[in-house]
Amino acid sequence: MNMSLELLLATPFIGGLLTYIGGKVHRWVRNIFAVLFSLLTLGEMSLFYNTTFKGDVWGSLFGSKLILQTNPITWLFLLIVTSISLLVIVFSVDDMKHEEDHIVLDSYYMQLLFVEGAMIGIVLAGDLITFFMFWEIMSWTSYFLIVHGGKKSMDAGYKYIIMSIIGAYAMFVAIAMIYSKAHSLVYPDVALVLSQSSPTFTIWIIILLGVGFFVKAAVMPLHTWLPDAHSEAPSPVSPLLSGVLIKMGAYGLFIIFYGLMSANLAKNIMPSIFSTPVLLYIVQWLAALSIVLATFLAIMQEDAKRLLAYSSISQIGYVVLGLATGTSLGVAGGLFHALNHAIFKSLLFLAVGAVIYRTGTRNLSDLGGLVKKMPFTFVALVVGIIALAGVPPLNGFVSKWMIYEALLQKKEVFLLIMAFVGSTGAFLYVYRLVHSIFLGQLSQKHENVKDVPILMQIPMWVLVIATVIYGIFPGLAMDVIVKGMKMFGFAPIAYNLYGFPQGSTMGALKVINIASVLMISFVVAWIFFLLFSKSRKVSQYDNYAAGQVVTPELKYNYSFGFYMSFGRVIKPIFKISIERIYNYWVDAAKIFGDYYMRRVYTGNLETYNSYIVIVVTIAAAAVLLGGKIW
Amino acid sequence: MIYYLGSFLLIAIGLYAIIIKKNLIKILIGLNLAASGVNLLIVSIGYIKNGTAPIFSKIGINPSAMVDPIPQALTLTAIVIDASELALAVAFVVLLYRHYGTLDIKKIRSLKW
Amino acid sequence: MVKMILIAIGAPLVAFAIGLSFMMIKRKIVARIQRRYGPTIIQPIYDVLKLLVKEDNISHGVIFSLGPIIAIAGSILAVFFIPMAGFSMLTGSGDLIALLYIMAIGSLGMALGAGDSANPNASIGISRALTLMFGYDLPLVIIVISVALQYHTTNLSDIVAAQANGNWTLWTLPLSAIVGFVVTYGALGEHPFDIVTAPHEVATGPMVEYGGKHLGFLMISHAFHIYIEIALFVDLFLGGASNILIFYLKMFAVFFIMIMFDEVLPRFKIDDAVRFYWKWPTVVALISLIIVLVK
Amino acid sequence: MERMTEEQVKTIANMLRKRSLWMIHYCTGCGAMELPPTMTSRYDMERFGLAPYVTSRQADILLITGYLNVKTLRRVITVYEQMLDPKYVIGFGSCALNGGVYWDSYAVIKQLDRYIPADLYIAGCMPRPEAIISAFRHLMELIDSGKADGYKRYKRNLAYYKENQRKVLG
Amino acid sequence: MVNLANPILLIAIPLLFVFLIAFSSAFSKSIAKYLPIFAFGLNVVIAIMIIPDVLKNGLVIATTAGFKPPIAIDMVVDRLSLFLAIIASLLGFVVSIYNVFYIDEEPEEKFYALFTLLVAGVIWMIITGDLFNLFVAFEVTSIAAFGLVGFHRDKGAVEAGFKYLVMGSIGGSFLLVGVIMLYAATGTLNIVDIAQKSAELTFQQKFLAYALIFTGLGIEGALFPLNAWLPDAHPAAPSSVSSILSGIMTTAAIYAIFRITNTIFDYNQIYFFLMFFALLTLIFGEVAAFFQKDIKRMLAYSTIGQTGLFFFAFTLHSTNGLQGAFMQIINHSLSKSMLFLIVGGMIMQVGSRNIDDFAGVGRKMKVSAFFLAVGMFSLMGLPPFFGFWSKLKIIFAALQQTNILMVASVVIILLMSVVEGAYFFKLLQAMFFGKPKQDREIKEASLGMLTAVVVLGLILLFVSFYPTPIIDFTHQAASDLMNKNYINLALKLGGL
Repeated sequence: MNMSLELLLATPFIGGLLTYIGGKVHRWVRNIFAVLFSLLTLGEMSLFYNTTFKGDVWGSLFGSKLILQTNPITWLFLLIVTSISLLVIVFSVDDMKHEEDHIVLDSYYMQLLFVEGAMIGIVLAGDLITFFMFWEIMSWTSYFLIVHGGKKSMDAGYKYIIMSIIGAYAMFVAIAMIYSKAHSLVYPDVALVLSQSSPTFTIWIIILLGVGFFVKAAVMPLHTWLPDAHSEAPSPVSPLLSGVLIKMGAYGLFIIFYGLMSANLAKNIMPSIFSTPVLLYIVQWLAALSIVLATFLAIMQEDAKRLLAYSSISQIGYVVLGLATGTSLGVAGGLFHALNHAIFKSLLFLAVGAVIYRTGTRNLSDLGGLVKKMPFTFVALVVGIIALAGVPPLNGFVSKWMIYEALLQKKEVFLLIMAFVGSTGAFLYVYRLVHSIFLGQLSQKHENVKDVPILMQIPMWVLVIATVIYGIFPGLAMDVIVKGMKMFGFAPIAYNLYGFPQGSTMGALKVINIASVLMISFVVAWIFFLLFSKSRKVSQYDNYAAGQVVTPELKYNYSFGFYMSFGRVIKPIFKISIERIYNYWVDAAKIFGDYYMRRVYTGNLETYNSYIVIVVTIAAAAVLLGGKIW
Repeated sequence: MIYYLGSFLLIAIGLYAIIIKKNLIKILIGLNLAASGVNLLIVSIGYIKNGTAPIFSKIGINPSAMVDPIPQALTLTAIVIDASELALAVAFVVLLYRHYGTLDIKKIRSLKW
Repeated sequence: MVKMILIAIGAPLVAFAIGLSFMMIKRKIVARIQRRYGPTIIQPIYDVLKLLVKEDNISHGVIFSLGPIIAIAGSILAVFFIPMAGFSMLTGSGDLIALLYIMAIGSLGMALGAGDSANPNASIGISRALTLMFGYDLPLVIIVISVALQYHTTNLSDIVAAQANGNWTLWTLPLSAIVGFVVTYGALGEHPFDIVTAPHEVATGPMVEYGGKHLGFLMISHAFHIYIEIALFVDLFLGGASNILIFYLKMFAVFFIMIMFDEVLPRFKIDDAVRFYWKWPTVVALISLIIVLVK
Repeated sequence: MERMTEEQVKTIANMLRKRSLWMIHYCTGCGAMELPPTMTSRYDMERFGLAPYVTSRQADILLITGYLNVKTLRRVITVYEQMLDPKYVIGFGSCALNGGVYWDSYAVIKQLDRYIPADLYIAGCMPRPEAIISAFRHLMELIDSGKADGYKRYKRNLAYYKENQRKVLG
Repeated sequence: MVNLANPILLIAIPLLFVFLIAFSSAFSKSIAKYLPIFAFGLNVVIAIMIIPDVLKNGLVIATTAGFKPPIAIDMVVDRLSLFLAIIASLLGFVVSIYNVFYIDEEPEEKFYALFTLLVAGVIWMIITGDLFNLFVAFEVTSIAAFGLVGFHRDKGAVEAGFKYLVMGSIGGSFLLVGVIMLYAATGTLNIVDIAQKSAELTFQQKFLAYALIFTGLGIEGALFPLNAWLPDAHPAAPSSVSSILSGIMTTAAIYAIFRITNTIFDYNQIYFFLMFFALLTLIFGEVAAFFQKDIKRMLAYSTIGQTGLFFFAFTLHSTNGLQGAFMQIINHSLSKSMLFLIVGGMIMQVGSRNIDDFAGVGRKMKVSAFFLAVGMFSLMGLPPFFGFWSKLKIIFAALQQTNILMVASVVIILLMSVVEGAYFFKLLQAMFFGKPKQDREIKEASLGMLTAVVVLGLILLFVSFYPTPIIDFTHQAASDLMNKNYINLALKLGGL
């Protein structure tokens, strides 16, 4: 059993290599290998349900042990990683068929498995070096997944990798600082050292590590890579990025907040606001700002994947907001939302990917009316958006409910208001998505569109079912979460299979009631509806246009600038663009580097010679002055 | 002492030529002047006033009155190196003139930044 | 058990009846304000039934037909959440927070259906409806939070119970109550927030392609909607009621005052409506919230 | 639940229809000028359950208010066909009856009945509100007795109407 | 039986082959091609044979001409110089193979002679235990390098060669003056001996010499601002030569600074002073590299940056820092030489050095591009490549001294790593995902050139995935240097 953690970690990497080699044989060998190995990983992962290993040494470096560990929380994240990866790989088989270049596809599957492996490594890591190593591997392997040709994707990938590197190096400094103090980077040792070191040191560590995680989790001031990267990545990669990769940032935050420095410790070294340590409170505010601003941005998008990307920023805001509350309910809500967001956002990205696969465009105003052509995809997307908007009885609601209750209990009302507003805003953009793609007028070029092949449907169905199940039976996930959180010193929260009884919260939740009543009333209304005379189906061109005859040539559809009037309301907010600020500074740095730094190499030999003489003179002068110059 | 002064003067003149002069040939002259200065310096380190050649040809020569032989050996080596360098440099100058049609160092700066 | 089932069947019917009665009253009162005689009091019933028995119905697709059904289903679900004269079915199933979302199910369902009609007027109408919803949701959330904090629970029945003996939230948190009153206008799409269905601009907006039984269903769901919004206001601020008559009277009072204002107001442009909601009601609600926090 | 005969259902339905007549607010000509007084406080047609509605899907009555020129005819036909059964048409004023002052105009439809089935005509140029209300009352009676069957006629004689429409519209 | 594990052979064999090459051209031109391979093949074998001795004693001393040091010139090999010598020989060997397929310009035999001389000079510089010998080796290397830089004899090559020559000569003169001053003060040229005798010297006596030696070596070692020749010379030279120049020659000069500083001028304050040089070198190198359009020039600037990085690690003056520096040297030598070799092959195919023309090359030259990516990742310090371990070590070492200066330096280093990542990823992106220009048919590089690349690449991958021996070895080497085992052992083993 002890070896199996390493096996679990190694499986995707070995699988990736084998897949690549298999691609040389035949494309089906490659596809089957890819699916098999991700399935194998999922299987191995499922063995660890409810198990805990506290340290499985797999090597050592510079006198620090490298450790793999697992507990229910890591299991939760492993579940996200492995299951979504599997579904993505299954989805890719058909979706990536159009790519002619074999080697590109071979390496595509290899990279997919590598990213999966790297993320497993991050989650399993029991020390910071392992963590950081796999973190970096994840960054650059996912970079190759994002970039796939074309100017835009190259720019997006470039931005992604540069920001990832910056974030990673911020973590690096923190890790090195810890190492210089502790000489060991195993989590318990680090926690011990942090508990004994000065507050300033600890705060610096949190800030530096936090920057790294914020970049990956795309929390607001560091989010600018995400919309580009997620929208430009190939459609099967976007769910992996959005559903899983940014969750690694959330996992990292969880680890530093509650693994490396327990909440009590944080309270001791920092002043508290609303019984939250001030740093966590700031994190909460950043998360809340992410929620609101990203929601506003998502509302104004014209590109389906970009819209979803911004909504990812907003949803990850909920995860971080929940994680940073510090109460059992909030943290559990955050973790649960991480799982839920992985499920429904992957579902949405896959559905949009399916649409792109059939129509070749992701511009919302070019689409419309596809519900008649792609009903299955429509159902998947609708389930996804309902979950995303947090409407009961699907899973997004439960986790949001938990976060709201936690915030309400702590009386952090302003954050709660922002979270709520973001959620209402979600109605706007999710409706925009489903309306512009599936509802409205079917354009003539999409007359012959069919629903996607079965291999692409299967992942969507799995996710739809998961969305419903986790929505109605939140207890399934809470089993894992509560058990895991007990290890991190959280008080257990009362829950049952269907929700939360009154007592631990200010209210109570029983999703099955909502679901069943909704179902019953729906059926009753439907039967009532059927009692009356049957409706006759009319074509979309037989439509009210004040008596005007609608012809197919006329684009009789309202899709571009759907929320233009709302845009006028929030225009003042967009005058400040974080990206523009970054660009300004980068440009300034570039100009400085270009005109003031590299121009020392003038190409003029005399200048070069005088440099030499100057150095000699200064050095000699320094020596003759008795070394007083320094 | 005069040797030291002379050698440093030579080096200084050489460096001056290297830094200030525009003509490639003058720069080379400067280089060589500096090298000569260095050689003079080396030799003068081993120099002893009224010293003898460091050869034990005859018995009864006071070793302490001998000129230190090592600097001389060093000088020889250095001279060889300088000479080869100069030869190479002159070859470069010829080629440069062919390519650029000028010997002005200010104009030979196609590689920069 | 029998009682449970009776309630389950009865509550929506009662809610519908109340909502419909308000629709009737409204038309009459409006007519009187405009110095008209007005239709017969049961005119809305005629309208709904006439629509339901139309011989011919058109549909633009399954989703188009499902829209009104989801609207009604969502409304019925919401009815169960709101304590009606002392009893409520779904206490402890999510409470206020869930209710805020459940209230949106109906409009989302209708939005889906309207979107499927492939009519730009409908799309514009929905765009406005959702924008307006976003607008009034901010003050609504704030007042809901204030009330929840005031009584330290999100359970609506508990909130109602805490207001017993005339200790209404209206007296303790008058600012919130005012905001809640203003929010109800938006939630019901009354003047001045009726730009969503503005007939002369977007041809009744989302309902543009709906006729016959679909439209009848939408009218039914509107009746529910009126009930839900006003009942929520009554439960939150007027202490609910222990018997149905008092409940009805309280609701009637609220509704009556609403119509009185309603009919003399012009119409907001949609962005102005949002700006309005995010300005004064939000500020006032925040003040009220801070008062609760400080208390 | 007792089974009602089809006849009974029809009777009840007609009774309901009569009490709730929604007219489409579609003004083809100058006759529409007389509708505002009819609607507003002085005559208040809401008394009879009559209300103006916007779209063709919602309305029961189509008013051809005044002259109907060829261009408008196309729209009128679309609107009429989009309306849900049962639906009624009222010709409004002398222009709708026989062309009125435009009797020799090449661009005006002289006989509405050839293109869409009118249930009722109101004479006058223009008809006064009293006349309009009287016409509505009359239509209600027709509906009640099941005689307002323009929509059925249209279905039955679709070929005839289409032929006529095609001749004018080309 | 002659003991073959003699460090002198490391120099003697290549020097012998230089003559052989020069003469062989009289008979057959094609022999000259293959002679360097034999030379450095032998060298590698000998270097490997020395390993056990060095591991056993920590130091191997070889003397010439039958005298004992300090009178005689001696070659001193400890762990540090051994591994540098191995790398140098190895690179010489691999690049020689590459040369056979790469060089197609007359006069070939002269090229091979100079090339062999260059590597021989580098090895000489690494293993010599005598200051004047160091100067001679320095000059031998320089002259060979001047010639090789100008080898193409086109406009850029000549200009670069001339500039390099002038600056190199000045550097040589300064070095010589410095050496002579030390000699004048101590009367000996043996490094260990000087270290012994310099204890009683005054500060000025000692460090005036040091300033001159440092400047001289710094010119060759590409320390800012003495490195202006480098970005001209590396691109102008044939790629195989750039590979040696960048991979081991600058490193050898830096090694000399390490050695002299650590052995003779071991003052704490001096490291402080050097650190500024290191950081400036790092900053200016990386920043300038970011703006380059010429791929080789970019790599050349990147070399400056990397030099700054490991020189910084050296100036930390701790075992960990030194270990990091040595690891980074290994990383840099292997990766950067490999990069230059690959880029050389690519330039042959593309026909241009402009980065924009490299768009889409990665899809055509798959093996080359793969190893290019590996090398770049290693240089950037991305795991699981070797550069990650070395960067990890350097940062850990830097932050062991927790003062604000160190944190600032670490921030600078990491910022510059970001810049490095920026330009490397820009290139990689263009190469793998850019739209290729259609005007030229691009094929994979020839098999022989690939062999060289693959050998280096596999070595790099091997040390990446199995870094433990290197880590242990460098740790030993670093602690040797820190504990002055060089002097102690040399005294013990009769190095004097």
